[in-house]
Amino acid sequence: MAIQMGKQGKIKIRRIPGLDAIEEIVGRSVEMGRPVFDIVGMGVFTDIYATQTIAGLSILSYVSTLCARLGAKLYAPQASVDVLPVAAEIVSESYRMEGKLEELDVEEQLPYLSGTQFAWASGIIGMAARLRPAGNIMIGPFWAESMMFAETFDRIGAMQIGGTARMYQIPFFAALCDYVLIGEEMFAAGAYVSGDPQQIGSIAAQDWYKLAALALGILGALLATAGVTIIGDLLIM
Amino acid sequence: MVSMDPQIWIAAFLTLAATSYAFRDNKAFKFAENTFIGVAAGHQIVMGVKNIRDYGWSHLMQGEMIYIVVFLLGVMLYARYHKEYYWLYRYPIAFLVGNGVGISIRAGIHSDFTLQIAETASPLIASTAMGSINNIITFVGVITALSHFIFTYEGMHKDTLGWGPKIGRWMILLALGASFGNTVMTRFGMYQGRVIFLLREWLQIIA
Amino acid sequence: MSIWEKLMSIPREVIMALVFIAILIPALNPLGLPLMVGSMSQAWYDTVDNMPAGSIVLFDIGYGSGGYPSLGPGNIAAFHQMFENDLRIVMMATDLEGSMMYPLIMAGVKPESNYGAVYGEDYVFLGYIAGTQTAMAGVLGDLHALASADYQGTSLSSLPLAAEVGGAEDFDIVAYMTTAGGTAEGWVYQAYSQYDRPILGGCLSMMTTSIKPYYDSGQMLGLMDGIKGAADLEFLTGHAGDAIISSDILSFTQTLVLIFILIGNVAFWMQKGGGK
Amino acid sequence: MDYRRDIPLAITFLVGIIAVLDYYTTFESVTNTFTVIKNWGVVLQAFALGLGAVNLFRVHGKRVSERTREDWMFSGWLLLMLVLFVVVGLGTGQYDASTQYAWIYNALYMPLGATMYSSLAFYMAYGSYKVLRARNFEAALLFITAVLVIIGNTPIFPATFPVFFNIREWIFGPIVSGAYRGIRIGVGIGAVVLGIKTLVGLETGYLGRW
Repeated sequence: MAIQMGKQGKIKIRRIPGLDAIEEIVGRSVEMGRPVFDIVGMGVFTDIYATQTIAGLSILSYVSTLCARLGAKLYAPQASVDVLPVAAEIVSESYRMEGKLEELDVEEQLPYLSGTQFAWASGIIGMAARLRPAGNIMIGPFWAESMMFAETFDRIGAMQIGGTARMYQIPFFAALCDYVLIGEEMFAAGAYVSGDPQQIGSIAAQDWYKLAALALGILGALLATAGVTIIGDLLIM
Repeated sequence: MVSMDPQIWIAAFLTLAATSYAFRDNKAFKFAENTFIGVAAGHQIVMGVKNIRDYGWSHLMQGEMIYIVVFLLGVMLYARYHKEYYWLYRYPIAFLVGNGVGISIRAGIHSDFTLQIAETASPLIASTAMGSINNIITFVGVITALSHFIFTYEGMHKDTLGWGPKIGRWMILLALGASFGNTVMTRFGMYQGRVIFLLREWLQIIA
Repeated sequence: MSIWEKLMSIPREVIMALVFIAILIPALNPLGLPLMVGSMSQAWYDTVDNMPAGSIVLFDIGYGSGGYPSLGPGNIAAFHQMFENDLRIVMMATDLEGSMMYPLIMAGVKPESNYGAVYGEDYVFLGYIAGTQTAMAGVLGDLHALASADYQGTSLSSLPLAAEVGGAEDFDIVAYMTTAGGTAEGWVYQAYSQYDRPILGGCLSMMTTSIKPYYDSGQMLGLMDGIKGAADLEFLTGHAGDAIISSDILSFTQTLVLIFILIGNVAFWMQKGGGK
Repeated sequence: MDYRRDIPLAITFLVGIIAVLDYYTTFESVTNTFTVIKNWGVVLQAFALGLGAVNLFRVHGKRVSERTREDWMFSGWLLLMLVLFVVVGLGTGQYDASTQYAWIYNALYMPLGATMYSSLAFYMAYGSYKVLRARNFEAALLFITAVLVIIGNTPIFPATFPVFFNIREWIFGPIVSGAYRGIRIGVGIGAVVLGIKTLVGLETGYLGRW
């Protein structure tokens, strides 16, 4: 039902602050004449983190459009053989839409590094040390390598945005990046950028549940404080 | 007196090789990582075959012929790599996803939603003053953190109501700090086990 | 280069070497510091202590080599307490390597010699069952419809404890130790939400914050918070083991981390604040 | 009706609905059907365990046959280790319960599994030194609780100043419980909405490429 409303454009997602930070990063890298990295993580389409990879790819299309328009050099190293063709197609589409397709060299800018975690991590660290990017955007599913990336890019002086919904890695991005998309903010950013009614619709559906949770929580607590625990008992039943 | 057991020596070498990545990526680490990937995949096959025998083949032996269908679906998983008939692997995957999703969301609504709200809907004033303060802070934490994740309701982010998501982001960041602190302990708590192995089993210089 | 810049750029190898030394010193001569027991560990201990003798526990060894250094000692301490209280334990593994952890844990507990426990009567091990939540629902739903033998192939009907257990209603409590978030949530969904069984959970301390909402809402009666919780339980059960040794190592290494954080921040602010 | 797409989606829907009905209703027929589905699910998951190895044989097998990359020997070694575990595991007929298998597991898999991730402790120390800074207000919030929890987790401090123990316990009380309950509700709802979309066929990423 929410997705129908999404299709009719009745739903608008509020501006996610993280997206302003992305524009700032791309702008900064154009001024400094240094490249921008956009890493969507090691996820694949068939694992339970598929939605995080999809949100990361929506952000990749937004970032590649900005890079094409402002003339920043984008690098998006890949770790999964199924995600690579999709990412290459997204980036090429953005550059084509901006009429800059000839500036894009998919082979060099979207290299496949490795499917294994630590080989992937050292591949990225090697690339970053060599290319010395001014900005780094990491939105997607990340594991223990998140700490290594954030530390390496900070040492190079890159401005960083981190965004993941994997609960155990959020603290690293929050501690080590200049801006962090916490958990679901990443899905909202992906939906906002992609404009896909289905994604927007499901964000709206989730919001209705949360609003219900807020209302019941507040009402329940106030009533319970006054001794009436009807709401709590109903929910436990 | 250093251990003479070859098993301990192999394990000690691999422990040091796997640690070397922290200093710099090197050949010994590449050797350790590739060993790890191969061994893990081999173990998956051994446990997979054992499970197929214990929970599939045993039923067939007891005459439950319906299990032939399961074995067929199982083999179809490997059609994924076939040029033309790769779509066959979608039947078993569809079964697994339907089972996996159904089994988790049915209880998720209860454990992650209704019970969590029921806990929030509990009295704020407790017997002790400190208890009341803690209840209020917890209550504010839940409500503001939740409001931070409301994306489509514009009003939530305007003027007075706007304080909700802002405070929510602060509370979340405070909680993330606690998680960061605990992760430091996790990593050290795990690596110390390897040092004790090196000192006790390998070099045998501690009890 | 100002003093602050020097302080901010200590080479990586020096830091790593200092950390290694900070682990070696306490490992070579432990300090034996007093331990302050956390409330969640105390709750685990009290829950098991109050269970009547002969109660049946379903215990999931939901971790492997990656979790053994910090969850192994906690698992050993938990089994010591359960066998001491004459509880009967049906063990299973939802982690692929769980069945390889079983012999290491049993070597640490030695139930036969320490508590006169008999395999088949006091404890049984079903081995690894694939599918995580599917395996949980399978065992809790109808054990004998799923499995017919234990991990060494002995038929369940010949093991009195296994024959006695049919499904969730026969288990007085469900306990697990895991490194996987999916397993920790899985048991709350399948054991508490579906069959209303009380739960005790042990996880890595990095997971504690995200599992705690289940403890707060009463869906879990006890939570072992990684190596710290293991040390608490070793202390409470009086069976000192590797976890207590680790607390001395944690004292040294984490003090070093705090010093690094201090240096990093002081140098950062002094350099930024005009120390240039 | 495209049998390549609609039948799999129908299977997902049917199996998912039976799982949900098994939870909310107590009809004998539903429970029995779902017991069969669960038991089949275990066997199917066991079959899926081999997919990883097939993928490795394809990727690393090609590298060994082509020998173009200078690290092809590592790929050869990887496949050799894989075959070693399969041969020893299946050869004895006792699978993981045999002493030979336990020997190679404790010699190879155990040290690597236990060290690979825990060696991140070094990175943790270096990262805390280099990057954990109270650089702005938001980072300062996270910084305060991180430092207080680390102090609380370092046994030497609570042992000498018990106040640090109480601070840590208090942080894990209202601060963690409140925010993480909010996050847990959000994550829980996200999973449920995604689950419903998957069951009704709106989310089909799991079916892979067309």
